[in-house]
Amino acid sequence: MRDFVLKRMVALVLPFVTMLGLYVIFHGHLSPGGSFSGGIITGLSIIAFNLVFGTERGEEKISERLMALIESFGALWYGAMGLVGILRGASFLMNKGAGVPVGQPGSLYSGGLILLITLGVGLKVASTMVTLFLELMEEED
Amino acid sequence: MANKVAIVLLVCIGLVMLVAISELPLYGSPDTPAQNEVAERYVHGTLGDTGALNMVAAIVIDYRAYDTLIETTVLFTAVIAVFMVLKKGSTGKGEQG
Amino acid sequence: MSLVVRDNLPVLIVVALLSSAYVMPLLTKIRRFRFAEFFAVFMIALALSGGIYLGQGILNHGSFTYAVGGWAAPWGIELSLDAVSGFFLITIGLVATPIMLYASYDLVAEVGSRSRAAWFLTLFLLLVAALCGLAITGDIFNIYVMVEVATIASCAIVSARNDSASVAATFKYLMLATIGSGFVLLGIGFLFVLTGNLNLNYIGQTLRLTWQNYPTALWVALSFFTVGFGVKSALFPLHVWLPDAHSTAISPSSAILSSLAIKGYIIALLKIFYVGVGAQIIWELPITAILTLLGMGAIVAGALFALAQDELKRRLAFSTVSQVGYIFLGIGLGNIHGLTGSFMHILSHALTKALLFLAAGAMIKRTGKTRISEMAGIGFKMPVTLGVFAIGSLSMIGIPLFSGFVSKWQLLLGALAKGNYLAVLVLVAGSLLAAAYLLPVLRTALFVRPTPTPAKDEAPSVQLVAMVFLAALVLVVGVFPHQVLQLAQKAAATLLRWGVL
Amino acid sequence: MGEFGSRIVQNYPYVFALALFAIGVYTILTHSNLFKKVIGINIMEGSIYVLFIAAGNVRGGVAPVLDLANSDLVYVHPLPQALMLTGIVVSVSVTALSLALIMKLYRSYGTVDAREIARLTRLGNEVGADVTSGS
Repeated sequence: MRDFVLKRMVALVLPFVTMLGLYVIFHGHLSPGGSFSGGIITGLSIIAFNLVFGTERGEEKISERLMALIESFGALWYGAMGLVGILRGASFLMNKGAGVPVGQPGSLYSGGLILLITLGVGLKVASTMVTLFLELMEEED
Repeated sequence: MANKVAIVLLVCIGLVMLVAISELPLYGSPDTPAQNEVAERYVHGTLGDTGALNMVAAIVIDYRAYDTLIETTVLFTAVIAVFMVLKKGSTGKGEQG
Repeated sequence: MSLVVRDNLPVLIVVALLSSAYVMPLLTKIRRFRFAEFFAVFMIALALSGGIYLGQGILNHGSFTYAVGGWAAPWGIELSLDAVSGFFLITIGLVATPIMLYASYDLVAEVGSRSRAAWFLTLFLLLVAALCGLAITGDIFNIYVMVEVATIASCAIVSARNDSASVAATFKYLMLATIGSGFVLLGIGFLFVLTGNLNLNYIGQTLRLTWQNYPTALWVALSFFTVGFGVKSALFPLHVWLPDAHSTAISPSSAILSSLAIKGYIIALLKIFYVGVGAQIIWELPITAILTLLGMGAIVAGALFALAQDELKRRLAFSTVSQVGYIFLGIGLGNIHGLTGSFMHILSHALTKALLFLAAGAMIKRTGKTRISEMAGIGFKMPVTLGVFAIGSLSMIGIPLFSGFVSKWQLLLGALAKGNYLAVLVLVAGSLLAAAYLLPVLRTALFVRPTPTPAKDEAPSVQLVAMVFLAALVLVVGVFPHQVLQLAQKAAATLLRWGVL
Repeated sequence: MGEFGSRIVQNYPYVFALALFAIGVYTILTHSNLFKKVIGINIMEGSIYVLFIAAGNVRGGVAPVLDLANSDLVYVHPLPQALMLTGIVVSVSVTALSLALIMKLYRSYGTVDAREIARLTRLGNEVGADVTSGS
């Protein structure tokens, strides 16, 4: 019961922290921020959950297996986005020049592949932070 | 003795650094070599080139996207490296750890 | 489709290796782990064939550039495919493929578990990918990022066996390597302040016009690069991490780190010095003289340290310090023969040291003995392994018809052309010292016959194939050096901006 | 000398960057506490961020996010900022790896003192057995 306040507060604040992280990821091309800052904020919210409620509860919510999958596929996603340019007959990681529609400047969908790549990298950064944290938390196995 | 040598060496290095710094282009002035056509293109061409408003994001994920791919790889490498150092790992069936 | 692959081949080599590294940790769960090992070997062999194809193209049609993302040089990252890249890509492929093959034989038992084996393969692939990236990149910040991937991957590879000694060695390595990265990044920062460019060619163009305004700053930047890459590539007074790291790691790790990882940093240094800053400016500043001195010091000191070691892998590790000195001596000489010699030595030391470490690993594995004095009569037990070890030793010493001779001969020519007779003396002394620290191993192993002659107990055939492949390459390069030498000369000429040779 | 001094004063961020760098390297090399070494790494990397960001600065410049409403703004050079984003990620990775190594070292040696660890390693080599095999 000692950490009742902590638990309530975290339960209250965490959704907003996660939302902020996702907001920063999604608006990386419009405002300061981007995949890394957003990913770290998202990751921090998960880390806070693990810290307050314990790693068992955290494992229930987001399993280590899922983390490993995001870890690998986040990076692969980047490579796949790069191949879009090649498949359109241009060069690796080409964006507008390869004919990807870039949308209306200032709107959420603008910048072509930038948004898609940011999304993948942001999720990957979040999962990396959580994985590193859990790894360092873990007692000797 | 070794201490004195180290101090003399450090003072020499410090002096050389100060000379080098005095030679560097002045901080904050608008006509340093760094403010060249590259900066011009990034500042004024980003919107037309990529459609993004945040120039840093445009550089990170469009102009120099390859660097960011490798940077993502650095994170990935770090995770695997931490696993390698800390984890015993699951032994497949029949194999001993 | 094939056209698409061919046009984008440079970047696809790196991306293919990276992607296979990304999926590798997921392969722990598959039923037959052999498949994962086979996949890793296959990917590296594929990169090798891509490298050979590119090298052939560069030799025949000259160098070209590839703009990643379609952004040409000053704005984006441009890969520059010249003879240097071709040469190093081929070196990487030729050396990494047999090492991977060797490692795949008993990897799971060596590192402890299946997951750890998968992680080892991942890190190995990442290291090779980063080295390929270093070979082809033409952008100074890209060099830094690649160097970081290589550094972290090699640190983790050192601690693959996960015993306390190797972890302590890894920590030392990581600290010093990070200081090295710090110096490299600081140097990049200085070059960026001075030129405003990150592309090596553009840095060169800007510096040629303006470097007279800030000679000290440029000199400081170049010293930062020398210290940074010197730490990472174990240049003599900065080599303190290497013996521990390379002798406590498992043998395939030692082999790839000693033969390739160190060379990647040297290639990066060469690119920054000669492509980025330019030979003319380098010669005006007192950098080459320092590199020559450090190289000569490394040759002698490394060999003397090696003589003092009784543990076989430690002796080989110190031998690496000595051999890196040859490469830096060639860079310091800075003429066409010196640089050709450096390139040839990068290849020949990579082949030879990989061979020696793998053979030493096989011997230690079979007998459980790590010290040279205990190795009496191993030659009767493992004749083939000892045979390839002998080939490696002779090449390291620089006997004609072995690859080491070709490179040392070029270095000797370079020293003579420069009129640097001290360097000639040091080169000869280095060879004699190499004989002094390698031949006793052969003597103990071959000519001290233990009373009950031990039964034959050879290394497993997969590992033998890998070692024999490397030994054959050492001989091929030694006997028919023409093609490789031509590529090395072309690489040296590229660095000196001589146009097409 | 007056010219020299005034240039040094005007280039003060570079002086700070190099001084911080020296402090970081000194910390890594001389402190025997492993955690302090990691702190040294982060000081060192931080000094490099200072250098790069200073290199991109323009007097009166604003953050490089395009303001569509106001067209006569002066923006600072965005490239060093993008580069340092990479630098930060690299330093995070190195920090994570070194912390993991420290944990591993602590588990096997029971100390986070570099000298103590070196002593124990040497002891292990002399005895010829792994003194820390109890881990």
